Amino acid sequence: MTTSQGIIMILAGLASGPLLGGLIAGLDRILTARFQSRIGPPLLQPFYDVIKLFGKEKMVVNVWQAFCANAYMTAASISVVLFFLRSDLLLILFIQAVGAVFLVVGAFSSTSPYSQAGAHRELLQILCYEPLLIFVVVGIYLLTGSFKIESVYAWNQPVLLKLPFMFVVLSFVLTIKLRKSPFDLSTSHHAHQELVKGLLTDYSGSFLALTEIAHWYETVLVLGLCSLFWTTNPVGAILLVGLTYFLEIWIDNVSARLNWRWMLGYGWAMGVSLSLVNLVWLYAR
Amino acid sequence: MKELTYVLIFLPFIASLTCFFKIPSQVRSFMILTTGCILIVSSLLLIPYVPFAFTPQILFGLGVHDLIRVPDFILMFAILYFGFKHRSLLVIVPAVLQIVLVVWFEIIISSGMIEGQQMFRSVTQAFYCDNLSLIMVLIISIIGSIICFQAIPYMKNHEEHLKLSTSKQPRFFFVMLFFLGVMNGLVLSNDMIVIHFFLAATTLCSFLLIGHDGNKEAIRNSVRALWMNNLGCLAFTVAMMMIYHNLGSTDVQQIIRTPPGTGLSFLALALLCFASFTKSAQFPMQSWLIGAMVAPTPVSALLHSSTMVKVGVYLVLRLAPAMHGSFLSQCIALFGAFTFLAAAGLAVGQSNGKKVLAYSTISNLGLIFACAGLNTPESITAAILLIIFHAITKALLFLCVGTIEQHIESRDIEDMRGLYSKMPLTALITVMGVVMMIMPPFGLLLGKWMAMEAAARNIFVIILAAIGSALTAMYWARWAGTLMSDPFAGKFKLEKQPVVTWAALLSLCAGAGILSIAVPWLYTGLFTPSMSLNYVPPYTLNDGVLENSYGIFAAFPLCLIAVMGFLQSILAVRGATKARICAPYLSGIQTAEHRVFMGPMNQLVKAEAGNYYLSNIFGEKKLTIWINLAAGVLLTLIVGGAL
Amino acid sequence: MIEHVVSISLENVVGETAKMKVEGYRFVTLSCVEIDETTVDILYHFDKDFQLKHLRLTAPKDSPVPSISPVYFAAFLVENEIQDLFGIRFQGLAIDYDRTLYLEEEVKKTPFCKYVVIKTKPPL
Amino acid sequence: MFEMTPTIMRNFIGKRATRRYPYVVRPAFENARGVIYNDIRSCTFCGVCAAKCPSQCITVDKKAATWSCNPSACVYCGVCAESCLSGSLQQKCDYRKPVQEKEVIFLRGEINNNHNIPMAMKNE
Amino acid sequence: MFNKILTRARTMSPWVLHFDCGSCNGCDIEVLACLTPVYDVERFGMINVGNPMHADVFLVTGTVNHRNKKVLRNLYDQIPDPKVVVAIGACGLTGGIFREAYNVVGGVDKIIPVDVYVPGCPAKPEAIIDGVVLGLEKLKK
Amino acid sequence: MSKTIIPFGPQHPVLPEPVHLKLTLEDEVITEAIPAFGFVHRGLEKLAEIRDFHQMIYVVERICGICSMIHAMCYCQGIEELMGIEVPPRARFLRVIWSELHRIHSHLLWLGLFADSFGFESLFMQCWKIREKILDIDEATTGNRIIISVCVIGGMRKDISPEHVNWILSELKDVEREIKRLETTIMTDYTVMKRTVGKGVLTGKQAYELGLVGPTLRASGIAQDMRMLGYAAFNEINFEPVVETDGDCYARCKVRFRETLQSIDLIRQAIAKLPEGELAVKAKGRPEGEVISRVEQPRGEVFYYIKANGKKNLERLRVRTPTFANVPALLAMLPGMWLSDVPVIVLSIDPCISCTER
Repeated sequence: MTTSQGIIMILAGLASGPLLGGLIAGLDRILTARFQSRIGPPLLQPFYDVIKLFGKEKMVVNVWQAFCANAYMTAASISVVLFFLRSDLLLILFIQAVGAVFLVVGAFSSTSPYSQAGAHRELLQILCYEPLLIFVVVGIYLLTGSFKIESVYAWNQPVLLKLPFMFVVLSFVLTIKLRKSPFDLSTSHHAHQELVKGLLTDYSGSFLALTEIAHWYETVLVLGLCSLFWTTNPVGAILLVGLTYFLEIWIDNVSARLNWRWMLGYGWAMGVSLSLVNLVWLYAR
Repeated sequence: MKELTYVLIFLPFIASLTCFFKIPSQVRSFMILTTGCILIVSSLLLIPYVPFAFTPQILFGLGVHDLIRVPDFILMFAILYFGFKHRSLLVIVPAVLQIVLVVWFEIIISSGMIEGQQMFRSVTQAFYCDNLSLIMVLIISIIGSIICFQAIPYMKNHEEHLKLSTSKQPRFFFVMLFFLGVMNGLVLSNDMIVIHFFLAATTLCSFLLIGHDGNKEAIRNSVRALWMNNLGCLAFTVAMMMIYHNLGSTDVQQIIRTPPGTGLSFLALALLCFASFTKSAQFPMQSWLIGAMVAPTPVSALLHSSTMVKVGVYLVLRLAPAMHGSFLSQCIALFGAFTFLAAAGLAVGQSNGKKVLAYSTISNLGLIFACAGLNTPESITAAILLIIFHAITKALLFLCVGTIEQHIESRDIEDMRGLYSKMPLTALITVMGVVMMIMPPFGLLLGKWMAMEAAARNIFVIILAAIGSALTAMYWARWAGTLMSDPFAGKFKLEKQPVVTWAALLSLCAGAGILSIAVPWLYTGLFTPSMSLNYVPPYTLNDGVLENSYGIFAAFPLCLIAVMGFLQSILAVRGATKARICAPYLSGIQTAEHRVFMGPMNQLVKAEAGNYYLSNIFGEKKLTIWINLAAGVLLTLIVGGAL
Repeated sequence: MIEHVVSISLENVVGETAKMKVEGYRFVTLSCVEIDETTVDILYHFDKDFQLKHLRLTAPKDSPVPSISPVYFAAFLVENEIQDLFGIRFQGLAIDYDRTLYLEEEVKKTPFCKYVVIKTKPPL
Repeated sequence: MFEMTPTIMRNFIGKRATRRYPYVVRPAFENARGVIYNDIRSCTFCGVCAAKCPSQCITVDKKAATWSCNPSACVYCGVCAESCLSGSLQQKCDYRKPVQEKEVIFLRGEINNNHNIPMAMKNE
Repeated sequence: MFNKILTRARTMSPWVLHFDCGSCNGCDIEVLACLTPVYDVERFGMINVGNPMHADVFLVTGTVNHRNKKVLRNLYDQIPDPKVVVAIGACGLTGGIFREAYNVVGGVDKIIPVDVYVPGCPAKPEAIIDGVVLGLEKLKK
Repeated sequence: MSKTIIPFGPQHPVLPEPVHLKLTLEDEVITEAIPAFGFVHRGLEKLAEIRDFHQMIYVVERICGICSMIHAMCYCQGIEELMGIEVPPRARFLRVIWSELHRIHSHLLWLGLFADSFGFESLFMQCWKIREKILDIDEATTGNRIIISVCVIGGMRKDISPEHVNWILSELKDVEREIKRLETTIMTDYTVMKRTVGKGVLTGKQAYELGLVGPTLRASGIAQDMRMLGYAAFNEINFEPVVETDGDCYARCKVRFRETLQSIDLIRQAIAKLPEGELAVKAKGRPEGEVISRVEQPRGEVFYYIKANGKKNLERLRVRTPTFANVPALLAMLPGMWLSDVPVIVLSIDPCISCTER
C-alpha cells in the first residue's frame, strides 16, 4: 500500500462511520418498521437525529462523560481506520475494546443506578463477545497464517467455506454489538427496557450524538468483519453482509430480550464449542 | 562492572544492617533515600556493560560456593526455627528434609571434588548478567527503591494509626532493603547453589514482611507463606541435585545450552517449574500471596511487582530454552493460561481492592508462564514486556491503593465510589494505572497482543487466554468506573500528600507512559540481544511499527494517536465544565440533594448502585476449590509428563 | 342491599377476621364511612364462593383500630388508605405508610372527614 | 424459537397498517363525539346543559343571555347535547384541534331576538 | 446555513418523553397508540425515548396532583433545551372532570410552561399528532 | 455483598403509569421491593359529594380509561339495585357486548405491553395493531374510541344498529384470525417462554390468601370470575371461566390470551341472542341505602360500595379496583427475582394504577 493509497483509505475509514453507518442505521429502522407493518422513518432519519442532538443544550451529569464519549468515538474510529488500512485484526479488536471500556467508564461516572447497572451489563456483554471475536480472528489466522487483513484478501477462496461455524459465532457477536434482541441488555434502541436506556441513560445532547456515531463506526467494523468471510468477490461480500444484516433484523423482530445469564451461558457454550469444532477441523486438515 | 554488581548486591545488605540498629528516623529515611538512589543509578550504569560474566576472586581462600555455604545453612536453620516457633509441621518437615538433602549434596560435591576436581569447576562463572538479568535488576532496583521511598511516609502513618509504643520500623526497613539485595543477587547469580541460598533468603524475607504487624492473622498468613515457599525451595533442592547428577554441574548457562532431551531430566525441570510456581503463587499455591495482603501495602507492592513473584517467572524464562519444543513446555503454557483465566475469574468476584490486585498479579504471572511455555521468540518477547510493564503498573496500583487506604480507611472497592471528588489526583492516577493495565497503546496490552498472536497456534491456550482477557477487562473497567463515579462539582482541590508519595506515584505513572512510547526502542535495545543466543528476533521494526509475517502492531503511531485523542478528550472535558450540570436520572423523583430520591413513605432514600461481583458465579469460596483441583490435575500432568 | 352483616367491636376485630380466614374466606376490602364527629363505620368485606360476608365495626376516631394485616396481608393497603383519607390509625400494620400513601403535606386535612380530626400516632 | 416469523413476513410483504394521517385523513365516524357547537340563535339559555354537564364546564347566564363553555375542561361525553331542549346544542363529529393558547368559548345571544354576537374570547 | 440544517433536523426528529401525570390511562394509551402501526409517528422521526435527558418533546397527560407535580418539575428540568411541552387531554389542560377534587392541582400549565394544548377526553391519536406538529413550530423559531 | 437501590418509576418507560417501586438488589437479584403510590390519586370518590349520581357515571368511567365502560356498568348496577330498576333485556345484552369489547381491547393492550416488558417490540406492535380494529368498533358504535360512555342508570345511551352488527361480526372474525396467528408466538416461542415461565410463581393457596382477583387468581388455578354471578346478561349466555394452574407469568399470559378469544365468542353469543326492545327505563327518584356491586373487569373483580341517603348526591362511594387487590401479590412475587424480570412480573398482574388510587 502506497502512502497516497494509505491516506485515501484513512479518509475512507473516517468517513465510513458517519456516512455508511448512518445509512445502515436508517435502513435498519425502515426494515424494522416494515416487519412491524409500519412505514417507518425516512432513510436519513439517523442523520437528522444526530444533527439535532448536536444542536441541543450541553448538559452533563459528570464532566468525565464528555471525555469518555470522545474516547469511545476516537477508539471506534481508529479501529475502523485500521480496518480500512488492512491492519492486524487482533489489534483492531483491542482498540475496539478500548472504546467499549470507555463507554462503560462513562456510564459509571454517573451515579444513576440505571446507568451503573447498564454499565455492568455492558461489561458482561463485553465479557461474552470479546472472546468470541478473538476466536473468529484466530480461526482466520489458522486458515490464512496471518492476522493481517491483507492476507485474508490474498487468500484465494472465500473464508466462509472453510470457517462456516466461525461465521455463526461472528453473527452471535454481531447481534450483541448491534444491540439487537435478544441481547439488547445494556441499552436498546427504543429504551423500552427495565434500565431505561441502560448505560446511555445519562448521556445527552452532543455526547449522546458522539456515542451514536461511535456506534455506527462499530457497526461498520463488525459488518466489515463479516465481509472478510467473502473476499474474493465484492458482490459476494455485499450479498453476504446484506443477508447477515437482514437476518439480524429478522432475529431482532422475532425474539424477546433475554437476560445476561442466558447470554453468557449460551454465548460461551456455543461460541467455544463451535469454534473448537471449526478449529479442530481446520487443524486436522 | 564488578563494582557495580557488588554495589547492587551488597549495598542493600549494609544499609539494611544500619537500619536495624536504633537510629533516628530522619537518619534512617535519609539512608533509605540515598541507598535507593545509588541502587537506581548503579543499575542504570550497568546497562552498557551487558552482557558480562565473572567470578569473584577467592576471598580468604574460599570460593563463592564456600562463602555461601555457611549462610545457606544459617538460613535453613532459621526457617526450621520459625517452624518450631509457630509449631508448623508443614514448615518443619520440608525444612528438615532440605537440610538433610543439602548436607548430602555437599558431601557428594565434596567427594566429587576429591575424586575429580574438574567436575565442580564446571561452574565457570559465579555471576552472569545478560539482558534478561539486566531487565530484572532494573526492575528490582528502580521500582523496589521507589516502593521503599513510598514506604517511609506510609509506615509513619501506619504506625501512628496502630498507636504502637515501640516502632517496628527498623526491622521493617531492614527486611525491605535486605530483600532488594537478595533479589539482585538472585538474578545475577549463575550457580544454582547460590540461587538456592537467595531463594531461601526471599522465602524468609517475605515471611518476616508478611508477619510484620504481628497480629494473629498476619502470623497465620506468614506461616502459610513460609511453608509454601519452603516447599518450593525443597523442590528446587531436589531438582538441583538431579541436574547435578545428570550434567555434573550446577551452572545455569550450561543447563540452558544443553539441547532439550539430551541428558537433562525433564523431571528436574518440572520440579524447577514447580518451585517457580510456588514463588509466583500460581494455583494451587495462590493462598500465600492472597494472605500476604494483611501486610502493610508497601510489602504487597514489593512482593507483587518487583520481587518475590517475579523470581518464579524469571527462573522459568531463564530455563525456557532448555525446554524448547518439549511436552513439558506445552503443559506449562496450558497451566499458565489456565491460571490466567482462573485468577481473572476470581478477581471478578472480589470487592476488596487489594485482593483484586493480588488475583490480577497471579493472573498476569499465569500469562507470563503461558508465554514462557509457548516458547517461541514472540512469546518470550511478550513475556519480558509483560514482566516490565506489569512490575511498573502493579507497583503504581498498589501504592495508589495504599494511599487511598490510609485516607478512607478501607480497601474495599465499594468504599472508593466517587473517590474522584475526595482525592482527585490519586483517583486519576489510579485510573491511569488501570488504563495501562488493559488498554493499547500501553506496554501491558502490547505484551498481551504478542502473547495472543503467539498462542494462536495452540487452541486451548488461546481459548483460555481470550476468555481470561475479557474477564480482566471486566474487573479493571469496573474499578476505574467506580472511582470516577461522582458528579463533578466545580473545580477540584488537590488532596494533601507527602512529597515522596507524589513523587513515587507520578514517577511510576510517567515511567509506564514513557516506556510504552519507547517500546520499539526497548525492543531493539534490550530484548533482541537478550534472546539472540537462543531465539531469532521475531519482529522487524520500522517507523516505530512492530511487524512480522503475521501481525502488525503500530506501537509508535498508536501512541501518537492516543496522546492526540487524550488531549482532544481533555479539551472536551474543559468544554463540558461550562455545560449545565444536571441530576442523574432517577425516574423523576430526585431531590435537590445529590443521589437522593423521595422514596416510599416520603422518606429520602439514597440511590445506591453496587457493583456486580457475581459472587454466585465468581465467588472465591465457590470457585477456589475447583480451580485448585484443576490446577492440581494440570500440575500432575506437568510432573507426570516429565517422567 | 347488604346482607350477612356481623357487628364486631374493637376488641374482637382480629379474632373475627382470623375466624373468617379459618373458614376459608377471601379478603375483599374494607369500606369506611364517616358517621359523625367522633365515629366512623368500617365494613370488612369477605367473599367465599361468590357469597359476600361483612363485619361491621363502629369505631371511635381517636383510638387506634387493630390492624388485620397480620391475618390478611393484603389488608395493609386498604388500611393505609383509610389512614390517609379518614385519619384513623391502624395499629400493627404490616407496612405502615404513616399517612403518606396518597397524600402530600399540601392536603393537610383528612379529606373524607367533614370534621377536624386529631392526627394521632398509634401507641407503640 | 422463531414463531413470530410468519407474522412479520406477512407484514413485510403485505399492506402496511399505517394510515398516513396528516396526508390522508380518514373521515370521522358519523356519530363520533367531537366538538360542542351551540347555535346561539336558537338557544333558550335554559341552563339544563350546565346543570347536567358532569365536568361542569358550561356556564349559562340567563339574564345576560350568555352561554360559555370551557372546551379545555370538556370531556366530550355528549350529555349536554342530548339533554338540550331546544336542539341548539350539538356535538359535531370532528375532534377539537390542538391550540397554543387555551380558549374559552363565549357566546352572547338575545332571548327574543335572532340577532347574536358570537365571539371567542381568549382567556387565561 | 448550519442553522437551517439544524432547524430542519430539529423538526424532523422530535424525540418524545411521555409522562403520565395522573391520567386515567385514556390519553396514555392514545399516546402509545400513536407509536403503533396504525398511526406510526416514527414516520416523522418521533420515537418514545422514555428518558428526559434524550427528549425534545414532553407529552404530559393527566391532572397534576400534589405528589406528581414535583416529578413533573424534575422531568421538565432534565430535558435539555430546546424543548416543547404538550399537554394532552382535558385533565392535562385544566384538570378536566376532576378539577374540583381535593388532591388535584389543575392543569399542567400550573407547574410548567405549556406550549401546546391538545383537548379531548381522551385526545385522539390524530389530535396528538397534530399537537406535536404544532409544537414543532416553536422549534423552528 | 454490594447493594443497589433502584427507584423504579414513577416515570419509567416500561411502566405506562406512575407508580414507584423502591427495589433493593444484590447483583441483579431483588431482595426487597416497596411500592409507593399517590402519583395518580385524585380523590374522585369525594367528587360524589359535589356531583349528582347521574354525573358520577362519567366520573367513575374516568377512574380508568381502559376499562371505563365496566366501571360505569358496575356503578349503574349498584344504583339500579338501590332504586329497584329493572334494566331492559336489550340493554343487558348490549352491556355484555361492550364490556367484552372492552375486555378484548384491554387484554390486547396488555399483551402488547407485556411483550414490550420483555423487549419483544414487534409483538407489541402486532397486538396494538389488532387492537385498533376493536377501537374502530367502539368508535363506530358509540362515538368514542376509549371512554365510550354508554351506560346510564336504567339502561344504555347508545344502540348497535343492524348494519353495525354484521360489520362487527366480520371485524371480529378478522381480529380472531389475527389473534390466533399470534398463538404460537405467545404460547410456544422459546424466548417468550424463557422470560415468563417460572417467573413470579404463586400457588393457588397463596393467591387466594393474598386476596387476588381476576386473571392473576385464575392463573393460579382458582376458577373465580364475577361473570359467574350472572350480572347483565351473563346468566343467559354460555360462559366458563378460563383457568390455568401454573401460577406464573406465563400462565397469566395464557389466561388473558384465551380470555381474549373467549370474549370474541361471548360477543358472538350476545349478538346472536340480542333481543329487540327499549334501551333504557327512566330512572325516577333518588337512591337510598347501602349496596355492593361487583363485576368482572379485564383485571378482575371490581367492587363498588355505594351508600346513599336519598339525596341527589351519594353519601359515600367506595371503589375497590382489581389492581388494588393484586398489588400485594407484587410484594410476594418480586423478592428473589431478577431485575430483568421486574417489568414482566409487574405487568403480569396488569396493573392499573389510576384504578388503584382513583
